[in-house]
Amino acid sequence: MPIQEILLNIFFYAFALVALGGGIAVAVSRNIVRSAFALLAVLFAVAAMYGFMRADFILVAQVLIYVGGILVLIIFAVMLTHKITDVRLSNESAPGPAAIFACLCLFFALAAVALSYRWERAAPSREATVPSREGQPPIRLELSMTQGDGRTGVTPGGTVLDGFVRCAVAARGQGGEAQARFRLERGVLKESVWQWSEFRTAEARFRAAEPGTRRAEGSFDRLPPGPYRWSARIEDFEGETAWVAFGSQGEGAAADFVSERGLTKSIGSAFMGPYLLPFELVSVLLLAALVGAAYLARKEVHRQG
Amino acid sequence: MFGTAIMPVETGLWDAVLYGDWYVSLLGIFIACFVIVNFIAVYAGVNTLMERKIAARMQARIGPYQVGPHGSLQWLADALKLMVKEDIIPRNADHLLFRLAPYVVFGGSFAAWVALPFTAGWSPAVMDVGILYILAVSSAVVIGILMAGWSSGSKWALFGAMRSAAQIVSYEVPVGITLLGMLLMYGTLNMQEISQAQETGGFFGFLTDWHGGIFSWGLFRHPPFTILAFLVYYTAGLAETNRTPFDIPEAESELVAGYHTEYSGMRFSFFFLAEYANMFVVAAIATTFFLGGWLPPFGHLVGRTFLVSPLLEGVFWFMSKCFFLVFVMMWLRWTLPRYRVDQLMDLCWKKLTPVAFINLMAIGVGEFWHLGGLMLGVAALAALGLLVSKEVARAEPVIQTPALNPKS
Amino acid sequence: MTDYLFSQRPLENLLVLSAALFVLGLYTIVTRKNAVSVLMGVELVLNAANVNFVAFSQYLPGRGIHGSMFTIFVILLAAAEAAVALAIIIGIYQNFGRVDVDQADLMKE
Amino acid sequence: MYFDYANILVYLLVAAGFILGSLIVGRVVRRQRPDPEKLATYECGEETIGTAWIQFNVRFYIIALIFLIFDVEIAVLFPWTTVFRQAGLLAFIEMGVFLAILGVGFAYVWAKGDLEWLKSLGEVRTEPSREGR
Repeated sequence: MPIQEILLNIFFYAFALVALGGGIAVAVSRNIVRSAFALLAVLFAVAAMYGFMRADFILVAQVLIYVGGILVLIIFAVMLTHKITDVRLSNESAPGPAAIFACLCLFFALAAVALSYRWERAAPSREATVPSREGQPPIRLELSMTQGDGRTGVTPGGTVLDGFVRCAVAARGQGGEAQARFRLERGVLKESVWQWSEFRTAEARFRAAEPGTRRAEGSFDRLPPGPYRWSARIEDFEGETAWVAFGSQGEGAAADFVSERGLTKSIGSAFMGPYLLPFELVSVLLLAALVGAAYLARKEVHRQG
Repeated sequence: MFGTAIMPVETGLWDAVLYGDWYVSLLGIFIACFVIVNFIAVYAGVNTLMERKIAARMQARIGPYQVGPHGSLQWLADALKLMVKEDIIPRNADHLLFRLAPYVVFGGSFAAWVALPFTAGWSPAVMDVGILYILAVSSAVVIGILMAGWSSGSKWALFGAMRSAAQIVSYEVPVGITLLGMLLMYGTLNMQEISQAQETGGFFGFLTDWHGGIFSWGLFRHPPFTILAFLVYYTAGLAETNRTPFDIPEAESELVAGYHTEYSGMRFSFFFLAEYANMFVVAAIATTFFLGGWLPPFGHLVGRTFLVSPLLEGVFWFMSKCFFLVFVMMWLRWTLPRYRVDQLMDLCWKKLTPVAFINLMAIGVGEFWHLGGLMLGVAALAALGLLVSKEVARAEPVIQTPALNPKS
Repeated sequence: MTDYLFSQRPLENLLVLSAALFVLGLYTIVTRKNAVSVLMGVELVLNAANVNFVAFSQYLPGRGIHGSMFTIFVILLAAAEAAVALAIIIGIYQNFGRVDVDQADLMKE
Repeated sequence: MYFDYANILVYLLVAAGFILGSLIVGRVVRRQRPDPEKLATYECGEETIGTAWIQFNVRFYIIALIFLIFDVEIAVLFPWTTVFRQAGLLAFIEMGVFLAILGVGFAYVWAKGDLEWLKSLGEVRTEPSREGR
């Protein structure tokens, strides 16, 4: 395994340990303020997990709202709901063996489900048939693409999160030495029409996976944000096939994938698009929470006086 | 020394770590990081000297004079003194949290430095959520302060911490709303791109390709509103760093020293360092959003290579602007008297926040419809002029009486 | 086993972690008497759910950013929930002098 | 993208190492003269009465509450600013509605006096020991 993978794994386990340790401290600490500060560790570790998952906006939202807002509110509430006589700010709990047992059972059930289910990983691929040279049967090509980490597929029209995409072409019924050539086109909006121009090309030799099917993989990295289309063709000593595109072709055709750094823009567009109504409802909810909570808290000020 | 970490604005280098010479990149990170930690320490030390010298100057004193020529090495002596001071953890303290708190406070203010755009194309970390990240990690400081205050087991510390937390979170609201308004013009959260965006443009968005130098900076894009936004941001930022005139949490005459009353020696000095680091972060955000970041003030009128390399030139301009804003903070400390708590909250919620809201709306209108923004700007200028002239006409010498209610 | 420990399977690892967080939160909710602690348990549970949402969104192909959007809405709702719940807890405290959840039934009288 | 996160992580580790290192150096360099008086809580020479963990006034909570609501609002408005130009009129109107609804909330708490820090001034005067309660 490459050292980078090991580093990522170490990173994951370190923060998983922080999260679990913090969670245990929240659950069993006898001192409520210590519980609250243990929650800080959990929230930060979960934020680090979002970083691990490349969800940058969620990372900062987690830190900004949970750590900077909710946790401060919780600590304030702790300070507000304890008497002068509670020397250690005790935090009683009633741990029965039944509770521990039930929770352990639940954990093992959840973990078993998560580990045993075969999560779908590969992206849906697109099949195409191209005419080959005279006298030969047509070649069937299968095109697919994955994120830079090589583990997560990208669907047509999907998003590549860190400017690194791998395109793959698999050819069936093709013999002999061959190589694939990938062509990436970048879209630029000119007078509200997408203009496509060649951006980069890559080559890859076919690796013989099994008799009859061969696979070649080309990778493109450091892609600036924007929409892209890619196409591939197969070249061998005797000639070459036509370009085969992954998505639909034509002047106004949609992009195969969009390169983005981070989630912020996608989230912004989603707020303007499919999540318009929930977004506005959130403002109503916040209004209700503000008015309601201020009302409840204010009552106490008057009673105190 | 930053060679490995220099990258073009539009691409990341993460794949160098994952797929390339990762150890070279890691080494680069460590070196850059080491440099910045030391820079913060030295910067804070020099800042203390600067602050004492400015204070002395304003009070017609000499200030530190014994160590080094004109006292210029006083900060080293101070650092040594802090190092050898006894480290006391009070009997009543919660030992674990008491030891952890400096890490949280210092880490929170230090982590914000990672996203600052020091020069064209070089930040320690070029992040797509740059400014939001800075706001987020800075809010960890609040938790650290509460931790310090509570774990000290002292009433002074706890009062100071609660006040400090209430003040910092309150002033985060005008800061956030103001920055939102500015972001409407830049359309990105990336600190590098924000700086870059101020190279061209100006005048209510009419002039998109104009290299206006200082007039292309965020400060003069939508004149009365962006300037107001700068004032709101700077005031609120000052309050977030708990500096005078907003130093209620550590008001010496009321609360001894606020949340770090019980801390001593080296452990105390980290709160101190964090405060200075925070001042710099506030100044750096103001520089990036309003003063053009690392851009020189005269646009393309003067060639951009009077310093050895364009990268160093960027560092020079960025640092000059930041240090100027930090200097103004010190200046204000010895000029303005302290606010009362109720005045403080009043200023935040009833003045800065509504103004920030109006700014946000006005800049939004201006970016969406340039002519409308211009008309709004003229109207606002007229209203301001009217207000000022009325105030001047009404003004009569008033002898300010000291506050009668020192409570709260 | 090593397949999972040093793995190419971040999704499974994250799911197990979030299951652990969920169970810890549940345990906190069930056993704590103090209402503020119960709220902390709720936050743990919400965080566990958020990790799941984002993991599915990022590691399963073709799901777009809907999982991430859900996470954002959960965080927003958590903020509103915490504000109101803590206001209620403070109200209970002012009335009864304690914030134990098993004493909140005094409100019946 | 991982690069930048790795960067932040390294910076945090070096910062923690910096603190730890200087504390250790300090421990080696300095002299220790333990004294029970030094360990007492600092209260200007007075004997400490009661513990420090006392209960606070609810207005701290109200301020934090209003802050939280606005913090959430600011956090969701940030992605809006990045697409403001492309989305055009729709984004503008949507945000106008969003801000107007929250403006109502702000006006409400203002009108009801929740933004006043000294609303219980009279009470504070009658009970001098209430500072901070």
